[in-house]
Amino acid sequence: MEKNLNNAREEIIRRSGVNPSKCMKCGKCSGTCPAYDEMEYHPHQFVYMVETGDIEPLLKSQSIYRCLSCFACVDRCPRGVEPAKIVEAVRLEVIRQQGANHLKAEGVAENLDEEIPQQAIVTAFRKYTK
Amino acid sequence: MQVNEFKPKIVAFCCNWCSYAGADLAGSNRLSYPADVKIIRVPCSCRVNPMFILRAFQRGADGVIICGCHPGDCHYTSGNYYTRRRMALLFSMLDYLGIEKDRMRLEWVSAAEGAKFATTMNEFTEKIISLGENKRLEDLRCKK
Amino acid sequence: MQRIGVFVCWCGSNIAATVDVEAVSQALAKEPGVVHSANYQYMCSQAGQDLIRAAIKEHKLTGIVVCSCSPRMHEMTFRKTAESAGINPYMVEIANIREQCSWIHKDILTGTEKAIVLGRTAIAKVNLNAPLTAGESPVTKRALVIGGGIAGIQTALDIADAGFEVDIVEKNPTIGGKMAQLDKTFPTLDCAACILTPKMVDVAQHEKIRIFSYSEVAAVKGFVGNFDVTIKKKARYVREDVCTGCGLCTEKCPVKKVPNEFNLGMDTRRAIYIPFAQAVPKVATIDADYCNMLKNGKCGVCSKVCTAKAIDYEQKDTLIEEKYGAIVVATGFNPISMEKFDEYAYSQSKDVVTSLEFERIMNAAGPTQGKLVRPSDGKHPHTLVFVQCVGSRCANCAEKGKEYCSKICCMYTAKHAMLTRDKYPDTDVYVFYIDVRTPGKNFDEFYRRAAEEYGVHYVKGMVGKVMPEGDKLMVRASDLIANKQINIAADMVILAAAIEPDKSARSIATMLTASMDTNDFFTEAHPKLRPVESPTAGIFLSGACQGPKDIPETVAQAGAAAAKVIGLLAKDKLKGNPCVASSNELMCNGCSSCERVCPYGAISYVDKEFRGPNRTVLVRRVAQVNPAVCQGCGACTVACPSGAMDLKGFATKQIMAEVDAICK
Amino acid sequence: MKVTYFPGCTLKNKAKQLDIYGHKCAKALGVELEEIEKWQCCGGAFTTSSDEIATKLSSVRALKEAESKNQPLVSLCSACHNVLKQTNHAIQTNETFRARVNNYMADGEYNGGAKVMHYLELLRDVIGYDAVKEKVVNALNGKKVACYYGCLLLRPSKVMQMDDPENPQIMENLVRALGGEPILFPYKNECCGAYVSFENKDYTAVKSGKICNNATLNGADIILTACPLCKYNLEKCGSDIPVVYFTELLAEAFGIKE
Repeated sequence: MEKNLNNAREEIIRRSGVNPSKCMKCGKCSGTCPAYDEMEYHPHQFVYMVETGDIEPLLKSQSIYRCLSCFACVDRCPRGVEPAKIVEAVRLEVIRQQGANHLKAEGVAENLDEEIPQQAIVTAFRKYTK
Repeated sequence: MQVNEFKPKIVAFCCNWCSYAGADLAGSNRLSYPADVKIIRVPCSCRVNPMFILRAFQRGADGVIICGCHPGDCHYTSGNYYTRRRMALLFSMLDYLGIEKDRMRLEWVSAAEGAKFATTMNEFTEKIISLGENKRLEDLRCKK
Repeated sequence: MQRIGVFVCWCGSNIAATVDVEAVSQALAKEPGVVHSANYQYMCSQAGQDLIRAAIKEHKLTGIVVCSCSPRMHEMTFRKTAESAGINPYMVEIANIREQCSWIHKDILTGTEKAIVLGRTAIAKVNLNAPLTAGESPVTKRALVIGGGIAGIQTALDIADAGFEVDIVEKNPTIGGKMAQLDKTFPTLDCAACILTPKMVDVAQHEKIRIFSYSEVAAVKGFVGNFDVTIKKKARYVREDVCTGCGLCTEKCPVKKVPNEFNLGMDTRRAIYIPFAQAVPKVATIDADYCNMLKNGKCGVCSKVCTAKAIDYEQKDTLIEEKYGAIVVATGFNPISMEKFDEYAYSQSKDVVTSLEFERIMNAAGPTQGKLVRPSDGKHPHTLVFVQCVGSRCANCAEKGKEYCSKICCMYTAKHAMLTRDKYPDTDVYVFYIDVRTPGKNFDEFYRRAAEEYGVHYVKGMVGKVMPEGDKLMVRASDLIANKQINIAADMVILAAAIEPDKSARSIATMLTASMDTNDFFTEAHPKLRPVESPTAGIFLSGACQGPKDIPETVAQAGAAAAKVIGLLAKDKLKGNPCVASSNELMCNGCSSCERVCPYGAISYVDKEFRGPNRTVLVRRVAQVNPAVCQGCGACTVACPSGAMDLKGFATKQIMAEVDAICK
Repeated sequence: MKVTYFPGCTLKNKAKQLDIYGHKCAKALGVELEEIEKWQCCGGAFTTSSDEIATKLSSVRALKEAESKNQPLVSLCSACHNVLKQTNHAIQTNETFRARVNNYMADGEYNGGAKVMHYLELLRDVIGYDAVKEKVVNALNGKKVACYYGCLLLRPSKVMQMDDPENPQIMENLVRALGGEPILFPYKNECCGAYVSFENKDYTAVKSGKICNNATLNGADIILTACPLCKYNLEKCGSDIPVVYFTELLAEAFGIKE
């Protein structure tokens, strides 16, 4: 198990292209994140927990579906760490597992209303399913 | 027994401010290294012309080592950076000249690193002994 | 052919125990050029030196090899010995048979063998030695200080007090620099003006100091001890020698809406102005960009009201030529532009200010007479948010900020927060920090006082965004200790902007051939041991032009730079190091390779006439080394493709001979 | 002049006004939007992961077509523009990605030669706001407009390079050219809640609510946007401030709005 999680850490770092040790722990990402209140783990924690290899709680957390991919943290980080890319890499680690899609096709109909743009549906699927 | 008696000729270029002082410190601390290493004092490692190194090989040296101040510590602010770049180029040429790359080495030794100087010289000499005698570039006309 | 004497030292048993000194001296006696070889117990002793002197006389020696301890130990000693016996001191070479032989080898056979090789090598070199004489150059006993802030002021005063003449060149109409704009100074909270203005007056009244205000350095030529500097004195359209500084013109001038740079544009001044009450020199200056008379010839009010008849609309820029022995750079710093940091809404709200602007707001002589009010509506702010590290420690964003720590922000922010709470106890003050860095005497105590006694809320975390909403500034930030995102409805936000070297520094560095780092800070000759000297001889560094500094550090460095200058100016003549590069003009092809690698700017090119075939004259561009500036590193000798450049004392031939001797 | 045009799926369905007026206004300005014949959905989001290849191929095909016609690739939808631009940037800067993508390209390689341009950039940089101003017949008469950019047009700013990511002015200057008055709007680059509205509308209503609230507080009459999803979220948050596409406002000023 431990070995797998270690693999997960390397995989997340490789996939995201982010070097978490560049983080100087200033917290600007979390100070700017619009989804902060809805997240159990916040952007700076994602970076720190990946850096220290504490991946499991992230994989189990709903936080990975709350990130809006707004890239405010990526743009404002003074050290160029790009936390949003870490969040996305963790999410992919989860949804790429067998049967782990966050959105199921059967559930789509109930979420639709008259005006919802197609863009919302395709983006949600791209973000939440493999 | 014959093999053991191989006494390599090793030329060491040391900059006056860091590495030569480092070599002195090794001596003051009685840290021994092979007598095969002979030091030439230069003001700065950037005074070492690649030509000197080739000349040494041509005249039968088995190894050449250049020691300078650590990057950023050069007495002349940037001399060792020049050395680093020049030697990188020379390294890439040695194979072409028929000299094993390992016969040449560039090392940063500060005035406080007597121990490092001695270990470096021990290692380097061992390396050269394992490579054996250098024959490739010797000008045969110089031999009697 | 040289007549070489070899002297092998026993150094008591230090050498003699592992080296057969007798065998060495006998072996070396057979080397080419050697006419005398001897050994003695202690060569460095008086008796040993006498032995050398006697041998020089007796055998008419021209060169000497001493096989002894490290040249770093006694090279100087033996050079002096040789000189006293009438031969050139640079005809002496040392073979290091102690540190690099007897002390590291245990076997007497090995030691002796190696000592012979080392001696042979030194002999090979001496055979090619040539007498060298250190060049001498006179020293102009006057110093130039570029920049009239606290760094320049302190340096100038210290040099002048030692009895040397000093000129200060200041680009603004007054000296005083950034410190004149400050309110209080940490950690003692004494008022900046109270401690600075007396120094400014001292400068003005010092008989050895001249101030060129509203002036710039236009050109620098020459070298250590002998700089020729051209100073451009910009037209201020007021005769400095006549103006009494009464200030009447600055009250009557009809152009009222000129942004006042001294208050960072937060209020206005007239087109003719004196920057502030204690300005030195206290002389009016006309801003040509705004003056109606200079723009279209319609006005002349200042000229009419001036009883001293000091106004001169016809004044032109003038160039002054002056000679100096030393130059001190004290060009200082500026806060960076906040334009690219609009997540903090600096350009969207007047109530978002930089710390320097806040300094002016808190200053009794500032735009609000020292009353803390919001720039937007003049109301008293209740909630203030200080943001640290705006643009400092900013990697990967070179277009925005700076990678280094600006050093002074933690302390001045603590000061601002403390003063705010002290004067206005009804305020809530938040400081957002990444780290609080307070390494200085009484610094951490000061910061802790701000937090503990004055109730400043220090929050570990960064502000992410500031959003003006109605008359509030909504501040969103993270509190990393509480692991919370917090939102504060603030009345004012104060940004601790990173500092950068003054923009003028780069062109000055180019003129001086002084080196700079990638951030445009001047580099020091040695980061630890020569912190106030530039690698270029005769150029010294004072204050924040070398790196971020607070006032105590600046003053200390200014004094240190002055001491170095005094040490230089106290000499009548400068004796150079004779081991310098020199170029063989007949071989030089004028390629500039050497010029590019020289860290000291010692190489220049001249067009020189050479005799060609058939009585023709050829003009060729050739390198010339200034021996007073060259430090003898030898970088150029290797860069030279034609082999024209060589280093005296370490010539290519000499080193080749050493190589050959070792490989024999 | 002709440009290659990538409409995207929403513009053919729920965001028809954005598309229709985009065409009309371009025509009025002498530009023809040449729609890619067989365009495919851009996917709505650019996955930053380095090992995502297949999901980006539709964008690469569109880019390749624009390159072959030697025209800029223009889109109106913020999401399409973002995906196209990021894909193009990845092709240009990431060799591994480029090689892996080209393994899938049956009819020839694509190496990043296309220029991706948003309609707003076309107006600002190619046509010019002076030319836009000339076509105005119904000036907006000082209408107070909150220009809302959201995230996709601006970030990541190192790739998008449209404008200052923290205080962009490209829409503001357009509004000025049309005779309107852009308001101070610090929420202009705050996220509306994006695709999360698909499964959690309460959450996005809070995000969008703050944006509408700030626009109203700062005196805006309308909010201007380029993104169908932003428009949807802002309209669903419970605020009654009108949200319109910038092409609608353009058409209104040009007097060609129906």
